[in-house]
Formats: sequence, structure tokens, C-alpha cells
Amino acid sequence: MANHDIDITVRRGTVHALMGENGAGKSTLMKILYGMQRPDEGTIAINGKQVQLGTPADAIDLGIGMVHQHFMLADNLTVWENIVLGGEKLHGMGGKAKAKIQEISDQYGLGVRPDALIEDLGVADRQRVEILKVLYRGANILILDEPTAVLVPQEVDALFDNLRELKAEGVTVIFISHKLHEVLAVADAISVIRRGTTVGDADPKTVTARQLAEMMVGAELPSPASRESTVMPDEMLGVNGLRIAKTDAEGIERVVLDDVSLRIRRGEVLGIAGVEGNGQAELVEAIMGMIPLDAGTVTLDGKDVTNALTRARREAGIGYIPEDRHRHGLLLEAPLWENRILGHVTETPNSKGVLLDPAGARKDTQRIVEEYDVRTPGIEVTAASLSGGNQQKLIIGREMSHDPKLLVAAHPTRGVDVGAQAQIWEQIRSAQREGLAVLLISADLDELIGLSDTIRVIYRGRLVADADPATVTAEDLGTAMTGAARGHIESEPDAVAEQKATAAEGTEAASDRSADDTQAGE
Amino acid sequence: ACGAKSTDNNTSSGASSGASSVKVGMAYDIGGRGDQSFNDSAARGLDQAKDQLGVQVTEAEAKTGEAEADKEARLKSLVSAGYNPVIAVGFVYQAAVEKVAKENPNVKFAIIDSASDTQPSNVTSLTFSEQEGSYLAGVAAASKSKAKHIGFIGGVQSELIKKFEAGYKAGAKSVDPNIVVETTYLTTPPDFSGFNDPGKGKEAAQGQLDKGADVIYSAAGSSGNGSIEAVASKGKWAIGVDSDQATQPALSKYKANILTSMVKNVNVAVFDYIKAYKDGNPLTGVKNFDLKAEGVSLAQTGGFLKDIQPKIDAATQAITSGATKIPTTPEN
Amino acid sequence: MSTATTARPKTPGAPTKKSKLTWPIVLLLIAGALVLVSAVGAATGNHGLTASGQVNAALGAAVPIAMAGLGGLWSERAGVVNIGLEGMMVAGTFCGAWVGFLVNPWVGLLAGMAGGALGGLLHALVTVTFGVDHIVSGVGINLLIPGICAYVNRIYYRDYVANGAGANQSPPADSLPNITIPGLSDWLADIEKHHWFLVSDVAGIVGGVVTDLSVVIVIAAVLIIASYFLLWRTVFGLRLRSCGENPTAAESLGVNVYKYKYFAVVASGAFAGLAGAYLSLVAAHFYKDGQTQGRGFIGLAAMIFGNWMPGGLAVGSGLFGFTDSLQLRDADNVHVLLLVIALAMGLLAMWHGYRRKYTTAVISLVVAGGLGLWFALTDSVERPLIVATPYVITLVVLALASQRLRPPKADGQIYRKGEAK
Amino acid sequence: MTSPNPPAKRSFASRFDGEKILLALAAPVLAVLLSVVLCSVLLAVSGKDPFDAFDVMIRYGTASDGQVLTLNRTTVYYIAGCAAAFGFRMNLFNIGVEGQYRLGVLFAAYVGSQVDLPAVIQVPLLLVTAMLVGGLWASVAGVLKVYRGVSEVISTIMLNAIATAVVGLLLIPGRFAPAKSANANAIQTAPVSESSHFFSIETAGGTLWGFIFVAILIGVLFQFTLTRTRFGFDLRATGRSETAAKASGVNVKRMVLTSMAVSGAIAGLIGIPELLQSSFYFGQSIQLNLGFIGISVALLGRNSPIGIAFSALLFAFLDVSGTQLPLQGDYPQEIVLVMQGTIVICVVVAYELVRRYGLKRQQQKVGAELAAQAAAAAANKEVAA
Ligand SMILES: Nc1ncnc2c1ncn2[C@@H]1O[C@H](COP(=O)(O)OP(=O)(O)OP(=O)(O)O)[C@@H](O)[C@H]1O
Ligand SMILES: Nc1ncnc2c1ncn2[C@@H]1O[C@H](COP(=O)(O)OP(=O)(O)OP(=O)(O)O)[C@@H](O)[C@H]1O
Ligand SMILES: [Mg+2]
Ligand SMILES: [Mg+2]
Repeated sequence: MANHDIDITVRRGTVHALMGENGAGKSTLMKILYGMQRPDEGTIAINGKQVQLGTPADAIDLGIGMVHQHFMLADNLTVWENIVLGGEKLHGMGGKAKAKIQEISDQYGLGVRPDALIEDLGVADRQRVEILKVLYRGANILILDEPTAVLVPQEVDALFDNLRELKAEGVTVIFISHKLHEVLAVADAISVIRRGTTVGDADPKTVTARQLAEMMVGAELPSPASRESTVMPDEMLGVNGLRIAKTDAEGIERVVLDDVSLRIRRGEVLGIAGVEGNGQAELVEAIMGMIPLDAGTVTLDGKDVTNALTRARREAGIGYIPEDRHRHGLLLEAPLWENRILGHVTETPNSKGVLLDPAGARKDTQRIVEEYDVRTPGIEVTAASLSGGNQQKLIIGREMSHDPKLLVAAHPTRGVDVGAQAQIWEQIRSAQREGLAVLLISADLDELIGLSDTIRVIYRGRLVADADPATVTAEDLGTAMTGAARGHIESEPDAVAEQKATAAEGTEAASDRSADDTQAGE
Repeated sequence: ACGAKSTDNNTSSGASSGASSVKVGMAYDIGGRGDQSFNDSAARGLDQAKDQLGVQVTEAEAKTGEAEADKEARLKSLVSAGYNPVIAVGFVYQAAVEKVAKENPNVKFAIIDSASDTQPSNVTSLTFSEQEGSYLAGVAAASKSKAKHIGFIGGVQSELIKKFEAGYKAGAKSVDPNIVVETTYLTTPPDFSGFNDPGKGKEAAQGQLDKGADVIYSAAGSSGNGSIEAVASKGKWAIGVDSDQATQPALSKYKANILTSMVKNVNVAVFDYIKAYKDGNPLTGVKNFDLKAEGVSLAQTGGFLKDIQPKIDAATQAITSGATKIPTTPEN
Repeated sequence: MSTATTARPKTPGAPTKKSKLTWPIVLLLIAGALVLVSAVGAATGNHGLTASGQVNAALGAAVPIAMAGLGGLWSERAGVVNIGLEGMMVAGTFCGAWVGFLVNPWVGLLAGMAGGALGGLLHALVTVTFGVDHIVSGVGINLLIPGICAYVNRIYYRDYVANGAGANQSPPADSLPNITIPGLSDWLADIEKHHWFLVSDVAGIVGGVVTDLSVVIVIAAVLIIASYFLLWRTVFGLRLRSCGENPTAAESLGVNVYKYKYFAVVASGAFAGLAGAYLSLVAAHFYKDGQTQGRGFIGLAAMIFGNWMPGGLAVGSGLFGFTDSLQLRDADNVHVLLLVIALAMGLLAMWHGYRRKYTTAVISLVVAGGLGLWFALTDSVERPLIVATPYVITLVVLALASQRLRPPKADGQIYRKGEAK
Repeated sequence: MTSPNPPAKRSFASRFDGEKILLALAAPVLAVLLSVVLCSVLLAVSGKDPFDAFDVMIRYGTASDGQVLTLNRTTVYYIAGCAAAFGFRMNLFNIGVEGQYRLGVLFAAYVGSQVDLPAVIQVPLLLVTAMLVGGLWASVAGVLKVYRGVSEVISTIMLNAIATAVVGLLLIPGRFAPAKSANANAIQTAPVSESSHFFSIETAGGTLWGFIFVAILIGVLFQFTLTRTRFGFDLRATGRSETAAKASGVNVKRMVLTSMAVSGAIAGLIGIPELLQSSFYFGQSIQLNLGFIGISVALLGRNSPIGIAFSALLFAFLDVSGTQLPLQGDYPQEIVLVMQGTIVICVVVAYELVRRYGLKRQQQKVGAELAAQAAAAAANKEVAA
């Protein structure tokens, strides 16, 4: 059961925030509202009238629009095709529709080009297309499921401006987010749900971030605070003059990585900040040996691995937490113990010689499940039946079990619930103290600042800026990520201090929570 | 069930039922009765034997691309159901007949279109001198061609069809040494679809017509239907094969353009074989049905050969007398 | 779609080299090919490659392949892989010939389409409603439909032997008309005869199109063009394609994905049925077991070859039809084709050399030299190889140019309503 | 394109869960019954007695000679099924089994007719020849896929047709076939030497091919490789998720090349039992369509060596007993194709329905157990507080 006994009332012309930990049931609730899933019982009333939502078409007819947590766009179609799809009756398919799109785009300053192919767009642009899709249909109830997860701070501000404008026009917005300060900044009302049921409402004018955190989290609210440096002098990973160009389907060549050089020392966490699609993924794949290089070298612990196969690199001690665990980290249809073998099939305890050692792998999987608190009824269930956070814990347990020298971690805590988040950070830190080098890529700038020893900013395939996490704010980092700042970035000391204070408040709230635990269970 | 054979319980009933009558089992090649061609001809012989000699018959046919073992099983089933003699239509049965005949020395077998050095004595081969009939077809074609340009379409480039080509070319050259003969084979073994694809026959014929041929002989099974259609629609002459194509209902529209057909009288061979068996002096060894034995002939439907009949008669005379030797493989 | 991050935008970097296939380039290539073929024709004295009869036959041979491919295109554009085209074609041959015989060939064409559509309906039921693997369903259909048709033929036509039916063939149906444009056709034929460089070749090609053209070829051409407009220019087409690219997105916008998938697969079957009906009503006039001979698969290949686009599909099936009829019509032409390809490869080698792709250039040059030598040292190509010409050419062309292909993103994936992540 | 890998093995306890066994058996049994019903309807509508027809088939299939034929045929179908399944296991759709099989057996027949070594060397030599030729032919498709991005679906379709041409080219008398054939109208290779003959077992029902043991060995090796070796793990991983396999260090290109070659090598063996046990030559009467039968058998057997054994047996039984239909009661044997088609479709639909049901059950179980864990954790906390 994902949801039960949910009661939420949303007033017209407001921004209503919905909060809750991972897997709390927010998306499920919204999908029910949007007609994509059917509730077993209960009622939905819109403008006081009770309605039946069998399909998304019903919801659209009632003026509900939804921007999904995972984008719902057809890559190989153009922007206007994606927008017009399903709503062709409104303005036809030709010039009139395009003109309408352009008009809405201009009205809200979305800057969308109707004839572009979706696959050529960046994440923020895609988000705008999603919003345009909803506006195009003249929706008066707008549901946004975690729209800010992949945006940089400046883009978040732009989005909030749009939302306020919509609100002024009488549109009702339901807004889902995990980020307390965002919610406080934009919402008129807040509902919190936990384990699929409503916990309570809050007034953003009076509630503090700390109180909100108390309502929301059933576990410690973590924040990666800075700590003693463990960096040792010897280089673990060296990347020199990396260049990768790709030819796309039309035969157009694009340079995705250009002259990228970096080094990570033993015990160091190097954070890469950047808007998605600026070459991070290629950088990771190049270090893992998954794509060919056009130029440059990669050395690991002093040895040149430029031409080594992925398997050889993994055997040489690179651990890999992929950004997309479903595509790169797991065999969803295979049991957990086979997933434990994945990526380390040539190493003990998974194999002896050319033969597999299923017994050994099973035993070790059991150990990982216990040590890393993977919540599962057993090691024979498929990976697909675990929730996202537990899948991630399994992957981390697997990668850490082979004592890596270098950990390539892409968004290690994305989509992971808060409890698991803290645990993952702690795992990385303790290994770091023993000399592990980490390449960390994350869209969560707080995580990046809190965990890294050094930060580099990637923009259009180049490392354009660097920063010391102790002296930079998320806002300034965000500016650099949009290409607006280069070189060494240092923020105002005041701003840095303020940011530190906010983070501390969150942590404090969490530690306070365990003291007065009693009323949280409701 | 492991112990019992499928035939254990019906051998007695099968063999003894009609003491007076002969039971003939017939195994056709692909297409079977109703293929408008080769198998049909064999079926006519069988029907004739049934009517005139009062024999009992049963029939079965091959499936496209079946296993060798299926052919053996078919023959064995006929044998064990008490059929004797068993007639296999088509050279594809050679190996199966040999094997089953060795296991059943008391049963007589006949195989059409095939002979082998290793077959046992209870196997009789019924073969035809296709090259002789084709020679006559070549004579007719060359005599009728105004452009001195004729064509040959073979269904599959197998040894058997090459005999047709060889005779046809020799016949045509005997009339006019300078005549141009186009040759097209639709497919090559082991792809036997060339006997089965009228579309291919049509295209090949059109190609030859475009090059200037005005008489086209197709030895291509039912692909020939396509070539006859193409030839007829251009108002040229077509020569058919195996059965008299001018009497085929499917081709009645093109009757006026079917010059003749090189008929292979499988029915004659089948009937003769059964009759000899019934009369108590079965045919043995390789029994070749040539022009002389009326195993092959040119069909006369439509009477289009009348004006050149003397030439054909002369050629027939030369062949039956042994004066003309006809190659069985094409010259080039 | 597992997460929003899987689709990676290509913002970084600027395009450096552009080599898009635009209309002017395509026209230039066609003109170049024409000149090459004309030159070879003049040099060897064999003008078979551009003879009107050859062009006409090529079109005819291309029709069943193109229609099967069009069926594949409709279905795969909606995200359903259709290996069962072959079986649906068989349904078309059978129903087409049957109704063609009982009523008339025009109704027969429709019946063939209906028969194929029925096969498509079965495929849709199994893949869309039951969510079974598309390939497995297709393989099952390829077993089932030919079996049913062969069985029914054997039982049903027993009473029609006098009409020309046999154990594995139906009685013949009447012909469908052919179209000739009276004056133009003769005039072009006249020009063609003179073997004037280039002029006669063009006359031959145009002549092949205006002389003795089966109406079904015209219908097929219309269907290909209509499919383009329907799929790329209408609401219906947009929705259908969205089901093949991202059905969940379509669903979230109120598109009834199941409905469009059903429609596409049924239409796919109808096109395959038309391909079959062409075989049993135009190429032949009767149904026969095993008549399709793998053309459904070739159609699928032509569709992939054509990058899931109607235009590309037409080129792919045209190429196959051309080489197939070439080898059937006149074996000597295949020998001449060797020279044409050798020269083309030589030119390709020069182009690669110019673009500094030396390895590819050398490989092309070696192939060109080998083919040229083969041409020079022989008088004809051996018969079995002649028969294989269309397959070899298709394989070679694909090997040279298949990296640009882009299937619909959700092609072959099993879609379940309401199971979006 | 396909989802070739059956769902993961269940835990030891759940594997012997009565309900699951019931469900697993229910699917194929129901499907076969349904197909029997459908075919009965077809037979009845066309004026034939379905019961008698099935009786004919069952009587022949259970008689000793029918059984031997069925087993011999099963041997061939099993190898064909394994050849296709090996590719499927890695998401490779090897339609080219047909061509690989024909070339493999042709070369083996030729070598067998030219070379005469002691049987212990001769027989393995012929097997290796067939595997090598089949594997090389399949590798053409592998190479084209890896280096030129040509879909193996198209390339193998084309290669099948080209293989036919190559066979035709080589069978021209004077090349692989003797210039003067013993059998006037057929083109075929000379018979293989006596030492090439594979051992067989004489039974009451006829000659049982000893090659059945080779087929069993192939199945055992297939299963062992897949489940017990590193290579097999890589192969299954690639089949389940190419992206995940690549990230895990599998060299996907090499994997494609290897598995295509292995699939082709197994395909090369398909014709060997017939060659070394029955006909002893390669000729025009070679059984066609074994490649496609192999694909059907593999898909029906869910690409697992055990499943393929059952589906090969079923297909062989239908084909063998079907030949009796026209002889005993004038039933068109095409009804067998109809049965095979309906069985394939019904079985996969039934499997899918059962799979969905099972998945739902598993998720519910996981959900329930997790909820229980969470409740327990909460209770503990309260106790602690
Ligand atoms: N029909 C269902 N029955 C039971 N559980 C379900 C059902 N559908 C989804 N779930 C599970 O319920 C939980 C709620 O998922 P949901 O996507 O709504 O979470 P969320 O609050 O949006 O989390 P996130 O912050 O990660 O987006 C998930 O663990 C989900 O897998
Ligand atoms: N229909 C359902 N019925 C019962 N449980 C379900 C259902 N669907 C999903 N679940 C449960 O949801 C969990 C996994 O779902 P899901 O992958 O959506 O989690 P998630 O946290 O949203 O992951 P991610 O963040 O990677 O999307 C499992 O516990 C699974 O058992
Ligand atoms: Mg969510
Ligand atoms: Mg989630």
C-alpha cells in the first residue's frame, strides 16, 4: 500500500507544497489525482464537485496538469510536437499551434524554441517544455513533482517567479519538494505526508524549517558538514588532456569533453559541479573505460590505464556508483546475490578461476544486506522489488566490499531517503580516512560542498572554475555552473557563514528530534 | 507402449483384406495430386490402374523441406499397411526407397525419375528421356521463331532440368545453327522455390521477351504459369512442360499462345508398371520411357504444330532410329 | 524511462562537421549514379540496367517488399516489432486469391488486406493486451497462419479442381488492369532504342514507369506517400508515433496508447496482406503454399534499411526489387553490375581519401579493384551467385551505411498502462 | 528486442512452493489443451473427426517406431533450439541458424567424403569442421554488428540466402559433389567414409541415433556455462541489461562476437546426426527450415536447456506423428503447423499471465515483510525510549 487515509485540501490560487521523505507516497498520490493510477477507496473533489478520474484525459478535461518527477517527453519529437500531443484540438497542428506556443513562452519568459528536438535540450529547457505542455492546455490546477531536483539555484528562482505569476492568474499549484528553504520561499500552504498518510498541515508564514523537518522526517535529518581534511600527498587518479567528440545520428560532430585535466590524491574527495549534460557523464565513462577517448591519458595509482578495458580498471581498484542505477548499476530482473556479482565477477568471493562461486557470493550478499541495512526479505528476491534507496545501499555495499582505491560516485544519494543518505555519506567518509580517493558528481550542491575537499566546475565539456568548499556558497557555485563565472570562485564570507548556519539548523533540528520523539508517530 | 510397433496390429488386416486385389501405395513429391503437373500425371496413371485393373490404392505426399526420415517413415507406413507395390514419385525419394527396399525385400518398389547404381533388385526405376522430348520442343521452337531468338526457363538448375535444356538447345540448333537461345534458371539448388513461384517465371520470361525471344520453353513447374502468362500477353509462343498445359483450367485463357507442351507421360509409366506387376511379370531394373516408348511427346492441343509437323516427324524418326544422339547436359 | 537523466542533451560543444543528406545532395547522387550507369552501358553495350522493362519489373518486384515493409513501419512506429509480417502476408495471399476467384480481383485485394489485418489483430491482442514478447508472438504467427491457409486450401478447394485448383494451390482469379500512357510510352520506347548516352537511359527509366504498370504498383506508391502524410502530418500520426517513442508520455497526455497500438498493428497486418494479395493476384493469379518466400522478412530489412521512414523504405525495397528482377531478367546484367559497383567503390575510395579516412579509402579501393578484376576476367557471374545478388547488395549497402539508423525509442518494449515509473 | 531471460530463480523454499509449481505447470498444460481444442474445432469445421486424428497421432507417437523417430528428431530440434537460445540469451536474434546449419553440414560431408581417418579422429574432426564453418558464418553477422552496426536480424536474413547460394556454388558437380553422381538426377556429395559413422543403438522400434548423447552433452554444457562460469554470467548480464553489463566491465563487443560464433557453432552441428547416422551424404533433400524450427523451439522452451528439451520433444512428436495423418484417414498434415503455432502463442500468453501473477505476489510479499520490519523497528524504538 502506497497511500492510505490521505486528506488534503488545496485552496484555489495558492501554491500548496507537499512534503515527505522518499517513498512517502507523494508521487503516487499525485498520479492518482492525475488519473494515472486508481485509488482503491476515497474521493476527490474539484471546486467542490466530486469527480471520477479514470485516465489522464479525464484529469486534463478537468483542468489538471502535471509535470512528472521523471520527464515525460518523446526525445525524437520536436518541442511543439510534444506540447501539442494529446491537445491537438485546442489550436490544431500547424502554424497556429506554434504561434500559441511562442505566445505562452514569451508571456512567461520561458524562451522555448518550438522546432527544436527534445533530445537536443538541456534539463532546464525540458522542464520548461513540461510546464509549457500544461499551460498550453490552460490548466488551472498545476501539479509539479520535484521540479527543482535537477535545477541550479538560478533556475529554481526563475521557476518560482513563473509560479508566482501563475498564482496571480488564479492557477492552483501543487508543489512537491524535499528542500525546506524552497518550500518556505514559495508555498502558501504545506501538507506533510509520511508512510503514505497525512501527518499534518503547516503555515509557511509561521513555521520554521526546523519544525517542518520535525514533521517530515522519521529519522535523523542529515547534512554533510565539513570536517578534518584527510588528503594525503600521493596522486591516485590523474586525468590529462581528455578530449572526446561524438558524432550524432545526423553526422554532426560534437565535442563533449575538451582538454579536461584533473588529479585526485589519496584520501581526497573531488567534487564536480555542473548542470547536467555538460560532460560529467562522459567524464565518468571515460574514467571507467566505457567510451573511447580522442585524446588524453588516464592514470590510476601511477599506472597508465588509458587503454585498459573497463574490467581491468575495476580489477585495479576503481569502484563505481553509477548515476542511473537502473541502467548501469543493477540487473533488475536478477536476484540480489547475482547483483552482488555484477562488476566483480572475476574477484573473490564471486568466482574461483573461471567458475562462479554462487555459494560464496550468496554468503557475502547476506553480509552486505546486514552491514548496509538493505531492507529486503532475502537475497533471492529480484533487485527490482527493492525500493530505490535500498537498491543504492546494495550497490554501495558491493562497491565498498572490494576495497577500492578510487570511487567514482555519480549522484550517490539521488532519490534516496534521508536516513540512507546519512549512512551513505558516512560510508564514504570512513573509507576516505583510510585513503580512498573519490570523484564525486552531484546535483545536490549542499552535498557537494559538504563532502568535497576540492570542487571543480564543468561547463560545456571544460573544467572552467574551481572552488574551496569552505569558502563558497551554493548560489555562487550555481552561477559558475551556468558559465557566468570562471577561474577561482570565492564567496562573501558573510554568505558562507549564513549558509553554514542554515545547514547547522537542519542538523540541530534532527538531533533535537530524537529528544522529544513522542508526538511524531501520529 | 515401448514394445509395440505402430504396425503390429494392422499388418494382418491390411495384407489379407483383399486377397484378389493388388494394393498400390503411392508417395508423391511436394504438391501431390493436384499440382497440375508432374505428380498429377502420376495420379492419372494410378487412377487408370484403379479403373481398368481394379487395384486398391492409397496416396500420401511429401511436405516442403521435410526430413529424410519423414520420407522413410511414409514408405515404411505404406509397406507395413500391406501395400505392394509402392511407387515413389520423384528423385527426392531415391535414398529413402533404397533404404526401405533393402529392409523389405519382398515388397516391390518403383521410383520415378531416378536410378542409382546401389539400389536393390526390388526397386524399379521409371525414367524418361526428357532430352528427347525437349529436342522436339527445340525443333518446334526454332521452326516457329520469326526472330531466330528463343528462350528456355528452368525452374531450378538441377541435373534433371539441365537435361531439358540440353535437348531443347540441341533441337533448336538442328534447325538453325545460328539461333540465339536465352537461358534462365529461377533458382539454384538447394533452393527449390523456382518450381513454385509464378512471379519469378513471369519476370524471367519478360526479360527474355524484352531481349527479343519469341518462343519460350519453360520447364519450371508452376512457375511456368507465370512465364506462359507473360508470353501470351505479348502474343508470342509458349511451350509448357510435364502435362499438357493447354488443357489446364488455370491456363485456359492463354491457350491460343501455348504452342505445345513437352509431355512427360508419367501416367503411362505408372500404369505400365502396375499392369506388369499385376500380370505377374513385374518390370525390373531401370525402365526408361523414351520417345519411342511414348514416354515423352509433344502435345497437339490447338493444332499449332500442323505446319511444321513434317520437321517434327523427321526429328522423331531420327531419334527413334538412333541416328540422332542427344546430349543430356547443356553444351556450355 | 527510468530517470530523467538518461536522456543526455548535447549542449556542450559546437557542431564541427556537417554531412546531412539534404535534397540537393540526394539529387546530385542520383544524377551521378545515372551518369555512371549510362557510361557503363555505353562502354559495354549492355543497356539492360536502365531498360524500361527492367525498371518496370523492378517496381513490380519491389511492391510486395515495400508493402510488407510499410506494415513493419506502421507497427514499429507505434512501438510494436512485427516479425509476423510473413504470416500476415500469407493470409493476404490466401484471402486475396480466394475472394479474387469468387468475386473479382479488386475485392480480392481488399480481402487480402482484411486477411492480413486479422493476423495483425492477433498480434496486437497477444503483444498489446497480453504484453507478450513481440518476437515470440511473431514467430507463433508465422507458424500458425501458413498452417491454417495450407490446411484450408487442401480441404476447401477439393470441389474446384475443374477450375484449376490443386492440393496446394487455388483456382486462378482474373487479372487486374495495367496502365500505359499511350503516346508517351511509345515515344519513350523509341528514344530508348537509339541508345543515346544518358538520354536513352532516362527514357528507359521513365518509360518503365508509364508502360504496362500494374495498378497495384500505383496503389502501393500512393499508400507509401499517404503513410508519410498520415504519420508525419496529422494528429493521428503524431499520436501514433508518440506511442513508439515514449508511450508513458503519450499516456500522461491523455492518449489512449492501447488504441493506437492496436490500430497500427492491425494496419500493419493490412499492408502485409496487400503485399500478399499482390503476389497471389498480380505476380501470379492464384494462391500457392510457400508463395511469400521470406519476403516479409525482406520487407522488414528494407524498413530498417530505410531508417523507419517511408522514403527510405521505398529506396530499400526498390534496390532489392531492382537487383532481384535484374538477375531474373538477364544474367548478363549482373556481370555489368560488377563494373558499376567497382566504379562506384572507386569513387567512394576517392571521397574517403579526400576526407582523410585512409583506412576506409584503402578498403574501398581494394574492394573496387577486386570487383573490377572479377569483371575483367570473367564473362558471366556463376548462376548461384546471380541468384544471391539482391541479398549481397543489401548486405553491402547496410555495412556501408547503417550507423545512421535510429529506431523508435520504445520499439519492441512491452508497455503496460499505469505502470509508469 | 526480446526479453530472453526467464525471471530469476526463486528462493529454495519458494521454489518448492506448491502453488508455484502448480502455476508453472498450469501454463504449458493449459496452452497445449487450448491448442488441441482450437485444432479440434478447425478439424471439425472442415468435416474431419478430430478425435480420430489425434488418435492416429498418439497411436503412432506411442508406438516404438514412432518413439524412436521422435527421439531422433528431438535430437536435431534440440540442437537447433540450443543454437537459437544461445543467441537469445544475449539478446541476439540469430535468424541465421538456417544458413549456418546448411554450410556446416555441407563442409562436414565434404571433409567426411575426402578424409578417412580412424573413427576416434574422424568423427571429432567432422564435428569440429561443422562447428567451425557454422561459427565462422555466424561471425560474419557478429562482425557486421560490432564494427558496422548492422542489425543481426537483417544480416542473418541476408546471410541465409547467401548461404543457399554458396551451397549451390559448391554443389556444382566436380566441386564438393563428384563429377559423376551415382544417383543420376540428384546432386550430392559422395558418402562419408565408414569411419565417420556415429554409433547408434538398435531397438525394437528401429535405430536410435547415438547423437542424442551429444545433444544431451550440449544441453549440459550450455546450462553449466550459463550458470556456473564467469563467461555465462557475463552473457546473462549482457542479455538482461547491456548498459549494466558494459558498466560492470563486460566487453560487450567481444561478447557479441563470441556468442554469435558459439550460436553458429552449435548451429553447425544441427545437420550432423542426419549426416553421420542416416543419410551419410549431403544433398538436395536436406531438411529445410530447421533454423526457424529451432527459434520456435527455443522460444517455447524459454531459452533454458531443460525447457528446450521439452519443447523439442513436443515439436518432434507433432512432426513425426503428423506424417501419419494423410496415410490413415486423409487428414491434411498441415494441421500440425496449426497446432505448433497455437501452442507457441498460447504458451507464451499463459506464461505471461502466470508471470504477472507471480510478480504481484512477490511484490506483495516484499511489501508485507518490509512493513513488518518497519513496525518491529518502531516498536523497538518505543521500548528504547
Ligand atoms: N500500488 C501500490 N501499492 C503499494 N505500494 C506502492 C504502490 N505503488 C507504489 N508503491 C510504493 O509506494 C511508495 C511511494 O512511492 P512514491 O513514488 O509515491 O514516493 P514519493 O513520495 O514520490 O517519493 P520520492 O520522493 O522518491 O519521489 C514507493 O515505495 C512505491 O514503490
Ligand atoms: N503495485 C505494487 N504493489 C505492491 N508494491 C509495489 C508495487 N509497485 C511497487 N511496489 C513496491 O515499491 C518498491 C519499489 O518501487 P520503486 O522502484 O518505485 O521505488 P522508488 O523509491 O521510487 O525508486 P526510485 O527512486 O529508483 O524510482 C518495492 O518495495 C515494491 O515492492
Ligand atoms: Mg516521487
Ligand atoms: Mg522515487
